Amino acid sequence: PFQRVENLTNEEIFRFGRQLVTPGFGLESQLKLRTKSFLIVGAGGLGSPAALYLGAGGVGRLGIVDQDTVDINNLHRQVIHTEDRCGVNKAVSAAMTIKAIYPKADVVPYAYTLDRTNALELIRQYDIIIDATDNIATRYLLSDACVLLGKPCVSGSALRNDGQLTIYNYNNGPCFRCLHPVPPPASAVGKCVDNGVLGVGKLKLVPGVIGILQALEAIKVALGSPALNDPSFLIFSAMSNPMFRTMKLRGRKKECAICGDNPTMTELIDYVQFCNGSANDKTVDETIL
Amino acid sequence: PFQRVENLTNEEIFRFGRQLVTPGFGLESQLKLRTKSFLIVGAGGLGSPAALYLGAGGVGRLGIVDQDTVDINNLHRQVIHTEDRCGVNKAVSAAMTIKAIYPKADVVPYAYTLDRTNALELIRQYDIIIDATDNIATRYLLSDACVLLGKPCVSGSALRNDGQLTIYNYNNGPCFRCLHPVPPPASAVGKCVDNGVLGVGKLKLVPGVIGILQALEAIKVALGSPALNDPSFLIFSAMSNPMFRTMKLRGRKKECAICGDNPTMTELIDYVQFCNGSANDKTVDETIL
Amino acid sequence: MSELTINVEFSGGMELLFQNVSKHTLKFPSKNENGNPSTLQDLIFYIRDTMMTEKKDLFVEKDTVRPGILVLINNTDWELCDELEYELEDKDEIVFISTLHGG
Amino acid sequence: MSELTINVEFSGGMELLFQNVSKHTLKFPSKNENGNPSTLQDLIFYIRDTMMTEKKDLFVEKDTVRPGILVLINNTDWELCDELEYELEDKDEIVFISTLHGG
Ligand SMILES: [Zn+2]
Ligand SMILES: [Zn+2]
Repeated sequence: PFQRVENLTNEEIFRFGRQLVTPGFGLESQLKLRTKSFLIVGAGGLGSPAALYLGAGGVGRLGIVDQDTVDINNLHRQVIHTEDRCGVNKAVSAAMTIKAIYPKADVVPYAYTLDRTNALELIRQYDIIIDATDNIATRYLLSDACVLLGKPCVSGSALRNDGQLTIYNYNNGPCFRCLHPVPPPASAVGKCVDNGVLGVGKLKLVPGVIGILQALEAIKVALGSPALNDPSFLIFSAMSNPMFRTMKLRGRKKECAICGDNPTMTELIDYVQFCNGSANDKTVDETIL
Repeated sequence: PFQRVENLTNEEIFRFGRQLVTPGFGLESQLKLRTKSFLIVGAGGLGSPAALYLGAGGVGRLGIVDQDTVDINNLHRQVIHTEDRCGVNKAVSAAMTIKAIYPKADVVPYAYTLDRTNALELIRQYDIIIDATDNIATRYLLSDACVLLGKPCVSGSALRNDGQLTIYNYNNGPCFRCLHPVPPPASAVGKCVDNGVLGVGKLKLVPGVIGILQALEAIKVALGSPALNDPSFLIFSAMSNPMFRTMKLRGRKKECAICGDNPTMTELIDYVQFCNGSANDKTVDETIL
Repeated sequence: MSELTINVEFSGGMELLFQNVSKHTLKFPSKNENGNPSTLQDLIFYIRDTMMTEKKDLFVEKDTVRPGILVLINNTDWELCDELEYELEDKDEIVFISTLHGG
Repeated sequence: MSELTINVEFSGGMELLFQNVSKHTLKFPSKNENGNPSTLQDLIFYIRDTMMTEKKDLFVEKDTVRPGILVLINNTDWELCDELEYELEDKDEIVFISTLHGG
């Protein structure tokens, strides 16, 4: 189990805060990071930069979950992996890169699929959860598990040239289910909308932008930043000007089935069934550029 | 010299665009990237993610300039480097990481300082310049050189919890000198303003966010994206809500000394002297977190 | 005033249902056919009936937007306004955004 | 109207000159002492004279902001408006931003 420390070592101070002559708020903040554990679910396009920056940044413990193996045609945007690790589990590969940057990093790879049978047990061990997955069923699973365990869930998503970022179940803000009590029709998820559309070249960088912002938001949660006092939802459109739009988001809904005042859900459910098939319908990976 | 290709190889199509069944606009865009060369000046906090994503993404050629060597207490935010490369030149180290992701990447490290004697010769060889440097003298140097050679300059900067991003000398937009005909007083650059202020913990992730957005803007330049038709200036405040603000920027100024209608400057100058000492006054690296 | 200018934007893939055009400026009557102030629901029906020829079910389900679409009224979640009953004002900016699940 | 509400924001380190507070809401007379509409220059002098006690040279130099500061009027570069001569309007949002050079 993760052991919380009382102080930074001199080596950590040197590495993460050497330039700060007076040990003021900066070192306290670094210590807050050091005493927190982060779980990234997904080591693909979103999880790669999130893991790189959190892992290199001196957090207490970083868990990384992914059942997939590194594939040559993911490397262009999953930049934590390398070509000679094709076939290696992505969580393991991500941990290797982090160790090369910071050998003393406490990184734990989990080379399996998170599902209703194992999610609670794993999430319980971490303070801050980062949803870097790629399908709606797992998004419901993670949000529900975070509600049941009282953990904040930093959620990022990306498709084509668009990305979205928000924090669920934090500071009296909404959970995923508050926003989406009912899953969208399977036909609206993933490929169907895309058919036949010749858009501008799809930008591989979109998950990268959202993933690094997920790391930032997770750190702000760890620090208790007042910038997170009001729930908000960041909308990124890589090919628009302006690229970013921030939406003021609803709070927790009293009538929410899981985080509401009288929840009807008290345990995890079958999310594939709940999402009515759109679960397995993973986002079509037709990104190019 | 960089050889422009006519087509992507099958291996490149497999790697960068396998999922695109019909070779439509996507592959054309990938070919545009493949036929363009990018020069990143600086392989530190901004240059690390920019180099990772451009290098892994299949651009034609990527040049990386940096005279510094990898240092253990930069690794937390310069995530393209690894601990066992401490002491190695940063441009060389960045190229090594890119090669591990994509062995066929055409990456050229330049392990020296860019200055008035060598800047034109190097910049002439590249199509798109990325300013990922850390001091104002070099920013004037790069912008001026880009104007003299007719190259766009994707400029990013970061300090404390703030970052800024714009493209100079592109699409009839301004150059750095249009915005700043006169350099700021040395006392306003870097450390003086900071003295004694105990802010919220400084966020190491800020250069990461700006750097990856620089890669994105550079790609949009390569593609000729209409999203860049109007000059704009992105302002990032990691600890504010909203985090991003987009400013509508002035166009090229007719009276600009170098890009104006009657330029008085036709060659590079002594930028250290021009910036009156603020040149050597590199931004104080007191980031923590 | 008898006519409102409403800026409508589609994002997150919604624009693909509208000839891949994100931003639309509409002239919209300030009163609906019942003589009441026009609401967001009136706007949604107008969009469905006049701006779409197919795949209407990817935008509207029953009397509201389909599950998975967030609606912003001047950059604020419509749940913080009056949702369907919100009375449109001149120069309002209404964004329909499909939430994304990819990674 | 005799008084304008002006939202002033300092960014890019400028806020450090103002007790590290970024956002300020000011009540500002709509006419200056000459009886003319208040301008951005009036606002800059007001900020210098009433909101700063030291390091004024890091904000103002001669009759304008010091080199290195960009000014935004409602998210637009002030050079696209009338710079110092811009006549303030109620609810204007004025941002003073120090350009950054670090990396
Ligand atoms: Zn809820
Ligand atoms: Zn110029």
